[in-house]
Amino acid sequence: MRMPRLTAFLTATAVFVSAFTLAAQAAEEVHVLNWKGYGADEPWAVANFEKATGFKVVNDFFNSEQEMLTKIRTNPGLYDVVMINAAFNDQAMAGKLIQPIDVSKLSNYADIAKDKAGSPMLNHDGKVYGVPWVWGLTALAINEKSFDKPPTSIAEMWDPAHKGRVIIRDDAVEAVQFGAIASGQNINDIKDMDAVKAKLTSLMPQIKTFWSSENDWNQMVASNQIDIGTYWSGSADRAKTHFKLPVSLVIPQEGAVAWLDAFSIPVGSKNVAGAEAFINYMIDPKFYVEWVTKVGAPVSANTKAVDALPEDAFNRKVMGSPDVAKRIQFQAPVTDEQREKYLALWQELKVNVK
Amino acid sequence: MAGVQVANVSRSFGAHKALDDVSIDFADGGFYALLGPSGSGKTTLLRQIAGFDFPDSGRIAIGGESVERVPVEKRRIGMVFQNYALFPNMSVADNVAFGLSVRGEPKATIATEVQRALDLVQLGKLGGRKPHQLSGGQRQRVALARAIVTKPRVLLLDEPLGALDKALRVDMQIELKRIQREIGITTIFVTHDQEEALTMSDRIGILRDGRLVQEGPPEEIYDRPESEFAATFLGDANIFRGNATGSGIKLPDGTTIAASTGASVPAGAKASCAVRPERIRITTGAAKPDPANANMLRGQVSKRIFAGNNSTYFVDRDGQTLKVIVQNTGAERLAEGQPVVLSWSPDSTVLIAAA
Amino acid sequence: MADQLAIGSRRGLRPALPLLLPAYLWLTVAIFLPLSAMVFFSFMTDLPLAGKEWAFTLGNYAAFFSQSLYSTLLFASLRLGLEVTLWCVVIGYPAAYVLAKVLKGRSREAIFLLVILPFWSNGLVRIFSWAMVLREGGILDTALNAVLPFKINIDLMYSYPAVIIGLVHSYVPYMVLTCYLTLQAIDDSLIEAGRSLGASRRQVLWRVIIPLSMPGLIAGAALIFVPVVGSFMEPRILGGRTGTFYGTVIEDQFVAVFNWPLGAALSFILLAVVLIILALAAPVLRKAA
Amino acid sequence: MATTRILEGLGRFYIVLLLGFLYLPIIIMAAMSFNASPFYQLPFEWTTDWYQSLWQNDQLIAATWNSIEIAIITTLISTVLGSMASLALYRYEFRGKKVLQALLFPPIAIPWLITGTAMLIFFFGVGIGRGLIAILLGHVALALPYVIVVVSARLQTFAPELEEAARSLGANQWQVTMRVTLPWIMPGVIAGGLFAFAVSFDQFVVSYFLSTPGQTTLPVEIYAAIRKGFTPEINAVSTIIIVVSMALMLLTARFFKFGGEK
Repeated sequence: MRMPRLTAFLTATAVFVSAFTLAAQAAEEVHVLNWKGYGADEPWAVANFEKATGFKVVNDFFNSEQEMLTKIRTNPGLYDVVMINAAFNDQAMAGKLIQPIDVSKLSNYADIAKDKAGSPMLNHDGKVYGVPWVWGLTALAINEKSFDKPPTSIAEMWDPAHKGRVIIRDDAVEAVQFGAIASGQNINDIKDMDAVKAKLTSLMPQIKTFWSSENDWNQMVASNQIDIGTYWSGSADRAKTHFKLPVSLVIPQEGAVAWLDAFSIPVGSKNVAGAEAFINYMIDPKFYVEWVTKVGAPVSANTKAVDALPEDAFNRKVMGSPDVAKRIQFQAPVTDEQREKYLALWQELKVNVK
Repeated sequence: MAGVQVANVSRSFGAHKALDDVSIDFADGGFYALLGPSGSGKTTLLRQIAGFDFPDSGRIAIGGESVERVPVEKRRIGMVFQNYALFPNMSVADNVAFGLSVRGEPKATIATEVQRALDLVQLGKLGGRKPHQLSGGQRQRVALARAIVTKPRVLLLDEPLGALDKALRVDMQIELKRIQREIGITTIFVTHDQEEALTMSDRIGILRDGRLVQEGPPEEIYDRPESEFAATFLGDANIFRGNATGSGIKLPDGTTIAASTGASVPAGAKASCAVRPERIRITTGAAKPDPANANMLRGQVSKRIFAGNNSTYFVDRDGQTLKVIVQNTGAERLAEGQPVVLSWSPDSTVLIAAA
Repeated sequence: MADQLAIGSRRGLRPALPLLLPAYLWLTVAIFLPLSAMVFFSFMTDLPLAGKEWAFTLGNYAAFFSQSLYSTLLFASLRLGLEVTLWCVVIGYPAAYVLAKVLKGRSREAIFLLVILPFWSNGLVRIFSWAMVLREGGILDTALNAVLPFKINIDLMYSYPAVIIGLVHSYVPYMVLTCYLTLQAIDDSLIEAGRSLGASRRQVLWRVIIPLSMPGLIAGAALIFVPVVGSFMEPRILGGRTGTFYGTVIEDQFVAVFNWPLGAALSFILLAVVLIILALAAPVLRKAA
Repeated sequence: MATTRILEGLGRFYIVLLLGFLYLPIIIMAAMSFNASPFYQLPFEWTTDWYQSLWQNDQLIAATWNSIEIAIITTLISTVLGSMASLALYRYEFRGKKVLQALLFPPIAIPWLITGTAMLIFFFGVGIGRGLIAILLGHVALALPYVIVVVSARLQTFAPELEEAARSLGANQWQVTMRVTLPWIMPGVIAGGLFAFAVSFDQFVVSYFLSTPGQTTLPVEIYAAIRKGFTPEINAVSTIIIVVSMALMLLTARFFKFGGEK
């Protein structure tokens, strides 16, 4: 389904225009900006937090990173906590939208994996601008009915046996980064665009269609129309455990695209204490286990939280394996120029496939 | 009821002059025909009187009241359209009732008046039908009933019989005339059919290219046309062209034709003579000079058309073909190719000044 | 002919104003002025928001001409529009004819309403349902294999035909209804008259009925062709990897890269092309009538 | 006569085929609202769960009512204004008429996404802002061109003499319009109204832009649902709407014969 992106755009626009309608804010409220249905707005979680701290949580949502940036830019002082993909943290900081965080106030911060906490994307001039929360992968997922044993290579997508049964997301940046992985390049520093283009060009005839939401993917598998395709790690897990679909995630030996979500405090927050309390609660192992069990979630950045999961939990066993950690590449910021360039390439590929 | 005065009315559509300084006085209670070929402006004139269109200049008065700026709905006229324009969504009775009902007449009055109007057009029993269930003649009558039930000051008819077949048309002509007499309404109708104009109207106005060519009672126009156009458009005429002599004209070949009616044209000026085909006597061999038929020409029969009660002979004479109509009285028929003598009276000859 | 000039319309804008003003004022406030703002944007390098730098440029329009991608897609979209319109005529006109001239009485009104009703369901849900029908192992595939003695594989989903089917389904009611409105107004006696003059059914159809119903055909064709050329939802969802059209590229500019100026410029080029086509087609169609 | 009979039969059969084509996805939509799988999975497993959970879904129900309300008001306004404009375009000859007619096409031709964005920016700029009024403003504007095109197509078949005849009988402009012209173009007006309803009811982009947080419409809810996970509750609510409107329409057709005799 195309819609999420469209919806995202619409909200972004609506918000940017109506930016000046500021709601009066009580001091004990914590205004949180996050994706809808992404942990922070779970009713049980909100209730627990409010009971423990006495703060009241007010949730607001965005549907795309661009929309999120527009919202904090046009509503200064409204939000106390904002969830920002690490790749966008830099941009938010440069735009003076977020402030440094005093991590000494966060009791759980010490348990965060060192590589995540120390990410240059979240730290500037020795100050912490983002607290790592959860991370996940854009990797491959397979229809279990089509494979006797899971493939290990990204090259499987180019296998003529799957002609017309491959699916990838309709997203220029993701497609180009996948092409980079397939051609053995660093996703954040693509040197040989021609190789990427050649890879993707030869992939196009394999493709059944493009997906844009979890629902698309799940429908395609449910009706047994695809064998393999790119998918998000959390979604693949949810499809398998929650919806009982024959889906399993494959992290190819060539690597996968990883993303890291982090919490930040916007400049002008009226309730920094509340924000700190909320962020601390979000990285707490107790909340995380409950989130994984009840709903299904990505991998926590808090090592203790991951360790609190059962031994065989996907997020612990697969995602936590050192072997996987070696293969994945975290997504770095993408500039507007790059984005336009990727889109032009992507459109050209889509037109030529006709 | 009222007369209609049209004075110096002009109307242009872009560069085209649809009406050019037309003046006609339609007296109260008369039956008028506006006759002319298509494009002559007759319908435009009717629409000016009705109020669908306003003149660029000139005056129009109905019953002495100046109306050239009054819209249709306030003029109290009745109109019958060429295609009848019956409201397809209403029954016959509702069609007829329309004018009264928009005026807000009480229901009872409307019912009585509608019935009377339908009776007048002999459709008393068909009030409940829808227009598409009627024949052409019936539709025409409904349109007429609808137009007169409001007691308009003037009745305007736009080629009302054009859509009917010949037999029905003759019936309707009589019918229309009867109804018009019965209610005595000033009636103006537009037609391109000269026979219809002649048989039905008290007076005829002939239009050509937006100008009024001639206006008067049918007999007068027929007997004394003032132009070649009037002579040939209303009825049939043989036209001779030459120079005026004072008592007739002299043709280019020297033959003179005497005329005792028509315009007075100074001697030597260009002029023509018109003679109706039925006024010419056709004889064989040498005819005796006859003062009553002083005009005489020789020619040769080229064709004869038999039409039951009469025959039309086409006679060639010096490059011109003349038409002669003879009643079939049982006398000997003339063969094609036979030399003949044509003669007629100066009284039957109309002198027309050249245009 | 001169007499004809006087019949029908009356002259002058002034008497028409009270009837025209409400609708056109509404359109001005809600459509024309906002779109004018968009025209303005289409000449900018960037959006005038949040302190971004911007300047006037013709670059967005030049982009259309410098990259063959856009004209290729525009051509593909025009072809799509034409094909969908033709299918709608082929499918919709006979239905309108049957509705207007064959069926009588109440069933006609009921069917007329039934034709519009699918319109009242959500467009996206309808497209989802088409996916059910068209895919391999879907309704169509299963049904045909149940009837046919031999095995065939029907997988129309994610192909050009699927886009056509989805669009025709969405737009054919326009054609049925506009044609019905003009066909129903044709007096049956005209058809009878045509037949009485010795014309065959086909001749009556071509020389009497179709010319008289031309206004409906033209209106229907315009209401279908115009939006189909700019459509993006059906092509994207039903067309799969072949579903890239001019409309989807415009959508990308707005949604994926937030390049409104280029997106707006592309839309106005589309609008201009569509209007030119309508202007060129109108006299031809009218002559045919 | 025999051929006529055969042709009539063929005609009926054809209409049945067309309705089959038009209703195929609708039937599937309805069927899937009774299927247990949220992914339209077969084999079919009967359930009424989606209707039950729909009953609990206050947000979806509220959005549905909003949509219905807005669609009805849009239909009324755009039908009246659109018919008026069509009449003017039909009756009067003036300079610039062609331009006015051409102006009807931009709203149809430009993808709603762009029109919607433009509307939002403009409304905000001039202080109309968002809310019910703004949604109505947008919906009516989008529906107007459809109404005008449809009504005008019907008007083309109207003989101007009918209006003249009525005027010659003393009817004023209002009486002419209401008693002669309107009855003739009624099928066109009704069709235009049905289009207007459909345009408004299925309108997503403009509604999304212009609605305030508490007040969304059904399409907005549906598109939002796709992100979080589409459930056949959407099918359930769509099925209810179709069934109810079908009942209403057939009832209307039974009591109100709008096609006229001719």
